[in-house]
Amino acid sequence: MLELIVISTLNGVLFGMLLFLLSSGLTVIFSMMGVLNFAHASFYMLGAFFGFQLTKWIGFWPALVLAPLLVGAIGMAVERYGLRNTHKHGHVAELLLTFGLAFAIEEIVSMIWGKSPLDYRVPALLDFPAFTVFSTNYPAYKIFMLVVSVVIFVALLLVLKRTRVGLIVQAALTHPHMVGHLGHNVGRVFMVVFGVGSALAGLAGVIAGPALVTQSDMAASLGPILFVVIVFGGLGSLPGAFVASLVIALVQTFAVALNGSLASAFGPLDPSTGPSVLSDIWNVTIAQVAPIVPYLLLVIILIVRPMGLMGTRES
Amino acid sequence: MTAAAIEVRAVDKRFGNVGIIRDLNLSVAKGERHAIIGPNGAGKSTTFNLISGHIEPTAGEVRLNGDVISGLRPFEINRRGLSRSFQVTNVFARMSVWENVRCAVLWATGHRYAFWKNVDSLPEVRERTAKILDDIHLMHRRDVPAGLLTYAEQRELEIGITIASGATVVMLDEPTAGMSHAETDRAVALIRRLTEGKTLVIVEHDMSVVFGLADRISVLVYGHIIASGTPEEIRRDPKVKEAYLGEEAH
Amino acid sequence: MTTTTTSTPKLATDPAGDNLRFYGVWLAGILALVVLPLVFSSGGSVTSFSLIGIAIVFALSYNILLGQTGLLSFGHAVHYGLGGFAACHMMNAVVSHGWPIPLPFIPLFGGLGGLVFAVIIGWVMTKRAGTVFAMISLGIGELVASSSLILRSVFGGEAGITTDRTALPKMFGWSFGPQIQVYYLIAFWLVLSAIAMYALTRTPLGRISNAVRDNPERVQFIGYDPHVVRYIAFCFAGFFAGVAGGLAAINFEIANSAYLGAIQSGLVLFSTFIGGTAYFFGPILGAILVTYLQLGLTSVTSVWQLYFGIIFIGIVMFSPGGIAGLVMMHRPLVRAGTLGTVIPAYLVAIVPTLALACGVILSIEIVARFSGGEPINLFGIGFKPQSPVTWITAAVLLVVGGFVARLSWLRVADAWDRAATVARDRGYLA
Amino acid sequence: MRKLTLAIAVIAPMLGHAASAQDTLKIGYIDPLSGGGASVGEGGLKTFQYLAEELNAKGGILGKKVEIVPLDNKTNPQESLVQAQKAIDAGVHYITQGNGSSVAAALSDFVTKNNTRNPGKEVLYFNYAAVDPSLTNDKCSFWHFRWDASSDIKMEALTNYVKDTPAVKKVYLINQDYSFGQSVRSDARKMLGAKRPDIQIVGDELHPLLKVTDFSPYIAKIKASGADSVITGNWGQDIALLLKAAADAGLKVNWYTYYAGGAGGPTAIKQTGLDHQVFQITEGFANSGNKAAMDYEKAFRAKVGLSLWYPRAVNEMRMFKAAAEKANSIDPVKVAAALEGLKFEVLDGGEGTMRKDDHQFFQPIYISSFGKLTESEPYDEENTGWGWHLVSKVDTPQTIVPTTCKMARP
Repeated sequence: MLELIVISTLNGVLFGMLLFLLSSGLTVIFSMMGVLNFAHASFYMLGAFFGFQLTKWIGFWPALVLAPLLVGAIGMAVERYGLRNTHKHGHVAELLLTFGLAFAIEEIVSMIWGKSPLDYRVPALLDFPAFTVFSTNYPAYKIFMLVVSVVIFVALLLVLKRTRVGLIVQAALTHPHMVGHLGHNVGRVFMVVFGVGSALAGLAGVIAGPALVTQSDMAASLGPILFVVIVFGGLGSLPGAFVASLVIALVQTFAVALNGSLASAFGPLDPSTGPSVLSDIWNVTIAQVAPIVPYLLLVIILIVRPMGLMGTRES
Repeated sequence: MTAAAIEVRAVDKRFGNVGIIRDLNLSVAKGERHAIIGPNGAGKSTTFNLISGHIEPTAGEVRLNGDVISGLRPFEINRRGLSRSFQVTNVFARMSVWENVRCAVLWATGHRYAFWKNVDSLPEVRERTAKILDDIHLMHRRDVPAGLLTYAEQRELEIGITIASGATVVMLDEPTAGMSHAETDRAVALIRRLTEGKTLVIVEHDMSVVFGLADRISVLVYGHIIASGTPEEIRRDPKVKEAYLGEEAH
Repeated sequence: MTTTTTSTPKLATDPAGDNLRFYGVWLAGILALVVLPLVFSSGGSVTSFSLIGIAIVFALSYNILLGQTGLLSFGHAVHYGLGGFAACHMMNAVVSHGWPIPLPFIPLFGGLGGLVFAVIIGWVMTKRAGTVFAMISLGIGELVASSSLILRSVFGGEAGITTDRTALPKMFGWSFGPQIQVYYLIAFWLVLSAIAMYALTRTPLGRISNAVRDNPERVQFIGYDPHVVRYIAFCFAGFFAGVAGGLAAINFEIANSAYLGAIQSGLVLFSTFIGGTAYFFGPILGAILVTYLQLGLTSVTSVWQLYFGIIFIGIVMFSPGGIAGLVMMHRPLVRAGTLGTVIPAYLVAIVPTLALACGVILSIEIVARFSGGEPINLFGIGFKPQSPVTWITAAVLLVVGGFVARLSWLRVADAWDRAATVARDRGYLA
Repeated sequence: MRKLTLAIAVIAPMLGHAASAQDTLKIGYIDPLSGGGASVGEGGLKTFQYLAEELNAKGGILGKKVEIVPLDNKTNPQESLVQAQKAIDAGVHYITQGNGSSVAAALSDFVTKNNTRNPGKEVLYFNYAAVDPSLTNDKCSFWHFRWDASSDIKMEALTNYVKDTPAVKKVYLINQDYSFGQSVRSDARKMLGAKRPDIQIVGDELHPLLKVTDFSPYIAKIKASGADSVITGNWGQDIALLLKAAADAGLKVNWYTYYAGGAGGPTAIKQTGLDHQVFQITEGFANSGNKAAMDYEKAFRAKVGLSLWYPRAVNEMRMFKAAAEKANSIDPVKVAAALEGLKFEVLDGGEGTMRKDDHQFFQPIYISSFGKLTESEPYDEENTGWGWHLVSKVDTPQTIVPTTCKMARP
């Protein structure tokens, strides 16, 4: 049991940090621009595919730097030539633009790299078990992922607290309407923020690619969870996104690890009742419902506390 | 003795630690035209928001015709016969002028959320809407989307929407702001005519409007009413002179 | 949004002519529905028409939310799917209990399925509009879709619930086995639902929904609770989505979790938005186009999703009013009689634009088929994706077409301005 | 020109297809050609196109050219029905499909209804890969034929192998949470219990279908259970990720799988370095040792550039030809009658038979393991250098399972 708890915690924290890496970019973009970027997970996917391709050509470490930059550049282009022109039509139009973009990116990626999972490997340097807990190896690459996520998290906080752009972003987090009136080159700030947000997603893609699957549906499978994270944490709240990432990742990991069901807790139903909704619910294990738990959390929090866990604004 | 149309008693409003409104007391009698004046940032719009239910007071209470309305939602207050306009034009931009006014008529004529009636074949709604459009001189623009009206026209529409429900208490927030002299004169005449027999509360910067229109005036400075009285009394009040007229008399 | 109101502008027209035209359009539509399968009588067309009919009902129901009330939902398929399941269960129950309910009444139960869920979940969901509503709808959508796989006794797991439409009591001697009979059933419900939904826009509730869409804050100061307005609108949308789901269940004789899923929700959003949300007929155009593309494009290219994405992005960026918005933009010009001055500019612009479009298509297909290792494209003729000739053609079409298209569209804009000025002078344009 | 064809192709569905030419025999291939399942669907399509060419080179079926009509169903049952209807409207009388038991169930039901409602316009449905047992049991149809071994047949074969493998002592079951995964799980419990009551089932897991991105928590559970063998029906990314996570955690067990050989599977196994620890149950494989099959594999790989995932597709097409010739007709009703009970020498050697009771094909089943190859095993998979190695062959009689099918015949 202890073994399971330790391993699950490690796995949960790891997944949580990855989620945070993605949701931080999304949160900053949202608070600055009011745009929920549906294509954010697509940028993550682009990061993984660029990472794969560049690793093939120039090796993993240069790719780790270059791929996110590329993704960031694409993000900036999207902001400059897409979102900026759509802005006048309102947030719904902007949201729909990114929605269409997500569609297009997925298809472009599968056009170029195919639809099967790619052979994107962990770099040889990190391909060894870092330590062993309860006779289970913990791969070094996962530790590496953890470290990168934490470093980015700390760096992000420092940038936000200590630099001018950071101050503007901070201001945007709390007083979104003020920033526009302060005479900054709002356009350029938006572009940079969008670029940085995308680059963060790209970085997450590069490092998550070898550990998870690099496949053209990876964006679609992760996207909805990201929205859950940032809405759950509170739209526009970085600490909220951080907490929500960890909570959701841990809840999901632990849900998987548990075997319990109502049947195991209260004994099986009378078999004569036959199959019904009740028996479905009675016999389903926590592990089986693990994937819907985040959505359940989302709906509950929006009902109970519509501004999210640590949010200050409603929308 | 009948209750005052609006009675504000010891209302405080704080945002965080900042007190915007402090111990506000205001009484507007039925049928009275009451103007609230004061320097920028004195809390005039906040006062409007407090009375109309847009925001809730931190302390104190507001009464409408004797009933407590503080804590009620804006639409509940509206249904009790209080209607207000906005300082920033606040119309239904994508709908036509006709639709704008008609929407404001619907609740008062009892059609509420009806989804079984054809809105075009409700004679009393049509007549009332037409009358208001005539009153605000926008009949010739009835099919134009409200967002495409000129500024002055939008301000007139704003007044039209506000009075459309037939509310007995009408609150207008700077109805002539940004208008030319000619437009202002027209608007004042319009307001005078449309609020005949109703209680009117108006926030205004233009002193000629205020002193021409109001029966009574309250002066609001830093969230507190420093004086209340007839135009003549206000004109003579030394506190007002010092705080307000002294500096920016028109 | 440039062109706006849902009410018809009445400048300088006589009401009697308007009425005539109004009923004329509806009658023409109904007539078309009756005649279409007689003209295009092949099985394939009748199947396509049936699907389009279902998609139209679904898209119109979605527009009650998006276009009428301003609610962006990412989970509208939940009601569609639950309607489908309700209809399937009802059909099976009718058969097993021998109830005297013939098939044409089944979509009503589909609608009730969608409605019941909307009534239950709607009050909480519609508390807020905007992003919060969009996110809750996304969450609810995922939740219901995933739950449908767990609650097997109701949803039949991933295989779904099957049914047999011919087993129900007959009506007019129709067994509803042949597709053409199903088509007429769908057409009947399409007309019924379209009239009902159109009528809804002409009621006090419909108009207040528009007001809530435009300015929910102001609505509170004319006596309405925007929450209640959104809730009622949401329930109506749920009901008609359920009707569409019920029709789909009749058409396919199966309901499964795919009905409820994100893809279905995305499709209806696509259809409605591409068609145009500001006009009642917008979603109809969108549903026809999208269903049609879906049926047609998928057999032509494997990357149909990309074309969808591009069309969608194009509409969002260049014509947020959708196709209906584009069409209605010309209405004042037609009335002012100045459309003729714009047409030549359009005709000039259309050539390079088509060239550009071809360049885009060609480039996409080169990439799509090149990396796939396909030696030739599916249609044999013309371009080999690996040949430099193809690449050059694509590049030329893209660059030259793009450049000339840009110039010619600037000319169109000029011509437009002139025509619009005239129209304004004549009083047909505000 | 191409634009023109594109335009025509777009307009075509509206106009409907003219009746097809009399000299071609069209087979509608309904499988995912876009979206998530497309890589598998495209592999199948290439296989069938290769087989059609092969048949045509030898004069087709009864002198008619065989043409494969690709129809994209996006792995969606509803869409499959649209495509099937489209195919039928275009004059197709034979459809084949494989991916997704939910699609198969919908199609079988659809075809059955279509055939009762449109007598004289019958359609046959050849199933080459959907393995849900219910298709040949409670949901069986006269118009459906299955060439793949259903999941209970595979489990029968596997448990017959395990019966003689004493090293298997503690088994962990992990499967996808849907009807196929559940049938693997319940069959495994039932058959192991009957044949090897001494085996302990130390874990029985259902996980969400294609939604898990990190299997480490599951691996932790398997490890904690002390299992020596894992039986899984997982396919697609669910098997690749499962094995990846196992290798990361250093889990040493034997994996008995249904679909480790599917697209991406071999790559994942090679990546993890699980040399000859991953087993699969198939009706044939590249290094089966049968000369004819291995030659066939060589020609197939040279032409298509893929390994032959579906030896059963070869059986399907060849048996189709045999049945048509036996009936001397391509009328679906007659072909169906001819297929019933037809005995046939399968590609990898040995006799198979299409059981009349439920239209399930029975054939020899192989258990093979993936790893480094010997001299006599020339074929690797997905350029990994590793390939499948024969572990055991289970002959047809040992694969027979009972059926509950009560078939309604026309």
